[in-house]
Amino acid sequence: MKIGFYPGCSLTGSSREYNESVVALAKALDIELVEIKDWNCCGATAAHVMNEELSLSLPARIMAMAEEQGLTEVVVPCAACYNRLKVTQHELEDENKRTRVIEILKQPYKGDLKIINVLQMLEAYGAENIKTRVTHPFAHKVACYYGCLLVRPHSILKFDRVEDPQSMDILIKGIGGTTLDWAFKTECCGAGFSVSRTDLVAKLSGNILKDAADRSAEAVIVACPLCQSNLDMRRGAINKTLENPIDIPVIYITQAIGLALGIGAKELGLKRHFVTVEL
Amino acid sequence: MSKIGVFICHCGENISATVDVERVAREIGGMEGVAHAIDYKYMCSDPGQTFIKEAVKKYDLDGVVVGACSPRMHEPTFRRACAEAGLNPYLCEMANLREHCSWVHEKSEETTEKAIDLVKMLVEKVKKNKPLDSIKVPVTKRALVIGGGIAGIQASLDIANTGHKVILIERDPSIGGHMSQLSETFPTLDCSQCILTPRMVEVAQHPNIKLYTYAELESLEGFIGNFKAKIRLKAKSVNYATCTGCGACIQKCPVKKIPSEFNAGLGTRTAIYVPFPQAVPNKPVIDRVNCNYYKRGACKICEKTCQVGSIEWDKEDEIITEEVGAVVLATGFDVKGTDFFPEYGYGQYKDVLTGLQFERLASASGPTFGEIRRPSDGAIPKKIVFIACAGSRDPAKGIPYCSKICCMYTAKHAMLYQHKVHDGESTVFYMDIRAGGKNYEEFVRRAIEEDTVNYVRGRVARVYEKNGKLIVKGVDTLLGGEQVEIEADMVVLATAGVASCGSELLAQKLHVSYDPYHFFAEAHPKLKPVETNTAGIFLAGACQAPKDIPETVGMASGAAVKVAALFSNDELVREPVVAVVNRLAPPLYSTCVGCFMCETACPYNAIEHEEIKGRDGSLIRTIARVNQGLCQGCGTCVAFCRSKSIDIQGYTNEQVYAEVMSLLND
Amino acid sequence: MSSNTDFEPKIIAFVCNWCTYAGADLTGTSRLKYATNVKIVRFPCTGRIDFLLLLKSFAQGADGVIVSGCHPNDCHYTSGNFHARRRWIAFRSVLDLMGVDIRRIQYSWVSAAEGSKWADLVNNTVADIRALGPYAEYQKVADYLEKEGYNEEA
Amino acid sequence: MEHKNKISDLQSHTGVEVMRCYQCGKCTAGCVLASDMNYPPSYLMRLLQTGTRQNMDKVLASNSIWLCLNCENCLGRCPMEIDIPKMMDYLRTQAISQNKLHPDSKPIIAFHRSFLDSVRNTGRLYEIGLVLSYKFRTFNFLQDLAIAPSMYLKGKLHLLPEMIKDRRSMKRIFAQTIENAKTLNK
Repeated sequence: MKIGFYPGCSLTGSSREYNESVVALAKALDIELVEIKDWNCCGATAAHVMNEELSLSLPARIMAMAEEQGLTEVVVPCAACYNRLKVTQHELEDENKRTRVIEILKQPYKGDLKIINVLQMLEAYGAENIKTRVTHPFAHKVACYYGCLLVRPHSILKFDRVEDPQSMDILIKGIGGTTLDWAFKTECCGAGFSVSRTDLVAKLSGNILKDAADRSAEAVIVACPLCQSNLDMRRGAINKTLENPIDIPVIYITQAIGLALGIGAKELGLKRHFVTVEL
Repeated sequence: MSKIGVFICHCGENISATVDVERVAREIGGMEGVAHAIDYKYMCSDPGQTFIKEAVKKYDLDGVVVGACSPRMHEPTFRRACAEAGLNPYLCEMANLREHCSWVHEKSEETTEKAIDLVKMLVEKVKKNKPLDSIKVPVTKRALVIGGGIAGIQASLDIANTGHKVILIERDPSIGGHMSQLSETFPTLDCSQCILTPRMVEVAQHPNIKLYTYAELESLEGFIGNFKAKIRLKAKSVNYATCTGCGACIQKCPVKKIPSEFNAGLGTRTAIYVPFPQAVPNKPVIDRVNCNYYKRGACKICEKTCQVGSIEWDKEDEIITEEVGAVVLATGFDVKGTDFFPEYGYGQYKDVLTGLQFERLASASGPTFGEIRRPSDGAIPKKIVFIACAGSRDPAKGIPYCSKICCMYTAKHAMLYQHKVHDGESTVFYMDIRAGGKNYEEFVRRAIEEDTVNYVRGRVARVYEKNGKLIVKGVDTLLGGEQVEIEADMVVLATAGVASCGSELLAQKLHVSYDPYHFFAEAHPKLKPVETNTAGIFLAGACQAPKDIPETVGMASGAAVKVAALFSNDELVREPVVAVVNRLAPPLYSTCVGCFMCETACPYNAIEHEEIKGRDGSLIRTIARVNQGLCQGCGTCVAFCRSKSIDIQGYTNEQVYAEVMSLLND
Repeated sequence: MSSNTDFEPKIIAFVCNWCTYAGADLTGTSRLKYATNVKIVRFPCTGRIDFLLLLKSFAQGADGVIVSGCHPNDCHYTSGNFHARRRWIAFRSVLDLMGVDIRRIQYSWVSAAEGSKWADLVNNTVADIRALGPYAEYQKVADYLEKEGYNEEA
Repeated sequence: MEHKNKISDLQSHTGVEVMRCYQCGKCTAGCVLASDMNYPPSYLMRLLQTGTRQNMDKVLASNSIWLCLNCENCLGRCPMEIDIPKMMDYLRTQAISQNKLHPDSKPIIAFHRSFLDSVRNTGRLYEIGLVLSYKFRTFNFLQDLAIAPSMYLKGKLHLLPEMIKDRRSMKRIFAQTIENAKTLNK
C-alpha cells in the first residue's frame, strides 16, 4: 500500500511524536508514505479567520503540489490540516473561486485528490488486518476523543457520524482495548486559542479531561495534534482550574496501535509527552 | 331554425333599477331564432315559473334563457321548471343580469346594452346546446373503512347507525389504535380506555359492521359507488370460530421476550398473543416471525394446551373480494422513535423515552401499572425533562411541519407526572406553546400555575448519561440565551407524528394523492377537508395530518355523513358536465388519434383506453374513452386535445365559440 | 402613454366557475361598481380554456382578454389552474411571435372571496387597454389562424 | 427598508439566511463558549435579524465573533441548517475593516497575524518565531515561559525555522490575498 503524505507544520514541530508514530506504524504495516514535495502550511485557523482567499490558496497550493507529483490519495494526520484541505476542496468546486485561486497560485489545480485522515487510512487497511499483527494487546480502558475538526462539518467531510462517532473506538477494540461511552467525544478543546486564550483552553480542555477521568479512563486517545497539545502540554494550566489534578495521559491512536504491535515507546515518541505515559 | 324563449327578470328592482328590462326583452325578441321574449317582476316566483312552463308548451320551445340572477343561485330552479314542462333541463341557461350587471353598474345606456349582450350570448349558446341526461351511477350501499383506530371506529359506527353495511379492516390483531395506548386524555384527563373500549365492543357487536382484523387492503378497483376491494386476511393460525379466548396458550407459550407493540416496546409479549387485555376481538394470533414452530419446526405447546383444537398451523393468507360504494381512509399516524435523535443518544439511553412510551408508563394497564418508573432500574424519577418539538419543525431532520398534538400531551404528561410523583420536579423545554382549542390554553396554564411545571423556552442541544443521570443541556432564550443544565432521571421526547408506515403504497393503490410527508391530501384545503380528489374516497383522522382525538372524531363523523349522503339514493345522479370522446361511424370510429394527452392532463384517472376491434377481433386502433363515474368535468383534457376529439358537455367548443362570437359580432 | 378616453375597449373575461365566477358574484352582492366593458364567459375551470379561443377573440376584434381562475392549490379540480398557467406561459411566446401585445391579456387569480379584487382587476384592465388603444393588428391574428387551418367548427 | 437591505446584504456576502432562524436556541445550548460571549449565538442571530445599524454595531463590537471557535456544533445541530460559523467569518472581517474591535479580539488577532507572518516568511509555521512575535505584539512576555524550556528539551521546538524552497510563491499568495485586501480596506 502506497499513499501520499502531508505531515503539516505541527507534526514537524511541537507534535513531532505524532509524526514519529505515524511513520513507525506505517512502516510496521508496510504502508509507504510519500511526502508531498516542498509542502507549505495550510494556514490553519489563522488564515481562515483573517482572509478567505488566503485560507483557500494555501491548502490549494499543497494539493496542487501533490497533483503535480502524480499523487491520487493523500493521508493527512493532523485533523486541522485535514479539515482545511477537505473544506478548501469543497469550496473550490465553485467555478469563480477556483479560477481566482488558480490565478493566484499560477499553477494548475484539478481538485480530484482524495484526502483522508489517519483513521480512514487505518480503516482502509482494515481493523482485522491490524488485529492479526497485535503482539501486546492494548488491554486498557480508554476514552476516544475525536474533537471538532475530524467530524464537522459533516456535510463536507462525510466522515463517521457527527454525534458519537465510532471509527476510533472500533480500532481500539480491534487491538484489545475497551472504549468508554462518554460525553465529550466531539466537544471543542479550544483548538486555536492554545496561545492566545490559554484561560479558555484550560476551561474547555478541563471539562473534557474531567469527564474522562470521572469515568476512570486510563488514557485519552486522540487523532489531532491541537487536541493533544491542549490536553497534554496545557495540563499545568488545566489542573490549576480543577480541584484535584488529573494525570491521565493523552496519546495518539497511532501510538496506541504502535504499542499493540510491539513498537518501542521511544520510536513512537511517547517520551515527548508532558504527562508521562505508562501503558 | 331554433325556437328559443327568453325571460327577463326584474328581481323586484334589483335589476330593473339600473337595467331597462323592457328594452332588453324587446331587442332580444327581435333576435333570429327567438320565438318568445318577456320580462316579469319575479321569474323565480311560482307565477314566473308558470310563465316559462306555459311558454315552453305554447311555443314548443327548444331552448330557454332566463336573464336574472347568478346561475349559481337559481339555475336548478329554472331547469326544473323546464323539465316539468317537458323540455330537457340542459337546454335552459341563465344570463347573469344581477350580480354581473345591474348590481355592479350605474343606471345607464351601457348597462342596458351590456345586459342585452349577456342575454344574446346565452341565446347563441343555447342554440348549440344538446339535450343531455344527467348521469346515473348505481350505488353499492356498503362502505369500506380502512383502519380500526378511533377514526375508523367512529366512522364505522356512524355509517352503520344510518343503516348501511360497513366493512372495517385493521392490520393489527385488535382494533383500538393509538387511543387504546393512551393513559388520560387532555384537556379533561378522563381515562382513554374507559371511553374507547365501549366503542370497540360496540363495533364488534354491531349487526351492520363486518370486522376483519389482521387484514390489509390488497387492491381497489372501480369508481364511486362501484368499488371492488380485494382484502388480504393474514393467517392468524388460530381458528376464531372455535377459539374461546381462554388464553391458556398464551400462558404456556415459551417465547416470552418479544417487545410488546402495545406497550411501545417497554413490556414484552409471547409469540401467540392478544395485544392487550381489552383487545377486540379478544382472541390470539400467532406471530410467525417469532414463533418457535415456524422458526425451527418444533414446539407446538400452544396446540397441546388448547382445549378446543383451534390452532391452525398450515392456515394461509386468504384474499377476499368485497364490493363497496365508498371508502373511508382512517389509517392514522406513527411517532418517530428515540433512535431518530443522534444528539439525544441515538436511543441508546433506556430512560430517554418517546411520548407514546410515557403514555404506557402512565397508563394503569401499562408495564408499571401506572407508576412512573425508569425502564433502566425501575426507580421513580425525581427529576424529569420533557422536550417538545422533538423532530417536528425541524427541516434538517426532514420534518418542517408542526405535529400539533405535542404541546398538549406534553403539558398533560408533566401534569400526570406531578400528580403521581409529588416531590418530583418536571421541566418542559419548548419553542412555542400551541394550545388552540376549547379549554386547551387553560389546561396548559394549569400545568404551569397549579402543578408548577417548569416551562423553559428553548431547545435542548444534547442529552448524555453520566453516573446514572441524564445530563440535559438546554437553554433559556427568554434570559438572553442563558444555558440551562439539568441532571434528569428521565427524559421524554415529544417525537414528531409522521404518516403511518405504508401510507404511500396505500395511497397509490387507491389513486388518492398525498403530500411530501405521505399524509393523504384532502380535495380542498378549506371546503373539502374529508374528501379526496378521488370521488367516493373519504378521509378521517390523522392519516390526513396530525390531529387530536376530538378533531379526529369530528372528521370521522364528517366522513360518515358524506358516505351516508352518497348512500341516500339508489343511483348517483351527477350533472352530465363530463368529457366525451366523439364516436363516428366505421371506418372512422373517432377522430381521436390515441395520443392520450388527455390522460396526462386528467387529475382523476378518468381516461381509459378503448380498443376498437374488427369483426374478426383484430385490433383496429386504440382510442380514449372517458369513465363518466370518475370524470369530474374540469375539461382540462379538452384544452389538451390536439385533434379536437374530446369535448365537455355543457361547455363544448361549439358552445363557447358561439358565446364569444356573439359578444364580438355586432 | 396616450390614453384616448372616448375609446371603449371590448374585453372578454374567461373565468372558472368555482373561484372567479363566484368572486364576481360576490362583487355584485357587495354592490361594488366597475366598468361595463368586460363580459364574462363561464368555464368549469381555467384548465378548460383553449388559448386558440383567445386568439379567435382577438381575430374577431376583442381589444383585451382576462383569464382568471382559482389561486394555486385552491383549484376545485386540484390541478386545472396549473395546467392553464403552464399553457399560458407557452402561449405567450406564440403571441410575441405574432406581434400580439401580451399586455392585452390579463392573467389573474380571483378567489370566491375576493369580490373587491375582481372589481379592481376589471377596472385596471379596462384602464390599461384603453391606454393601449384599439387592437388594430387583429387581421394578423386572423391570418395566422387561417394559416393554421383553424376554425371553430372543428 | 433599512431592515430589508441589511438582511439581503448579509445574505449576498455569506449565503446565510438569518431570517430562517426561529430562535429555538439549540445553537446556544450546545455552544462551549456561549457563557463567555457578550451575545450567545442565538441572541446574535436575533440582533442580525433586526437589521438595524445599532444592532449590527453591537454585533461587530462584541467579543462573541472573536470567541467563536468555529467548532461548528451549532451548525451540526441547527434545525434550520443556518451556517453560523460562516456568518462569524464574515462578521470578523467586517469588524476588522470597520475597525470596531472588542478588546478580547486583540490577543486573538495578534496571534493570527504572528502565525501568518511566520507562514509568509518561511512557508511553514516557525513556532519559536511565532511565540516571540506574538509576545512582541501583546507585550505578554511571561506567558508560556514555563513550558517553553521543557518543550525544547522534549524536542518539540526547533531553534531554526524550516524553510520551503519556493518562498516566492508564498509572498505572491499573501500579496494577492490578505495584503491586497488590507490595501483595499485602507
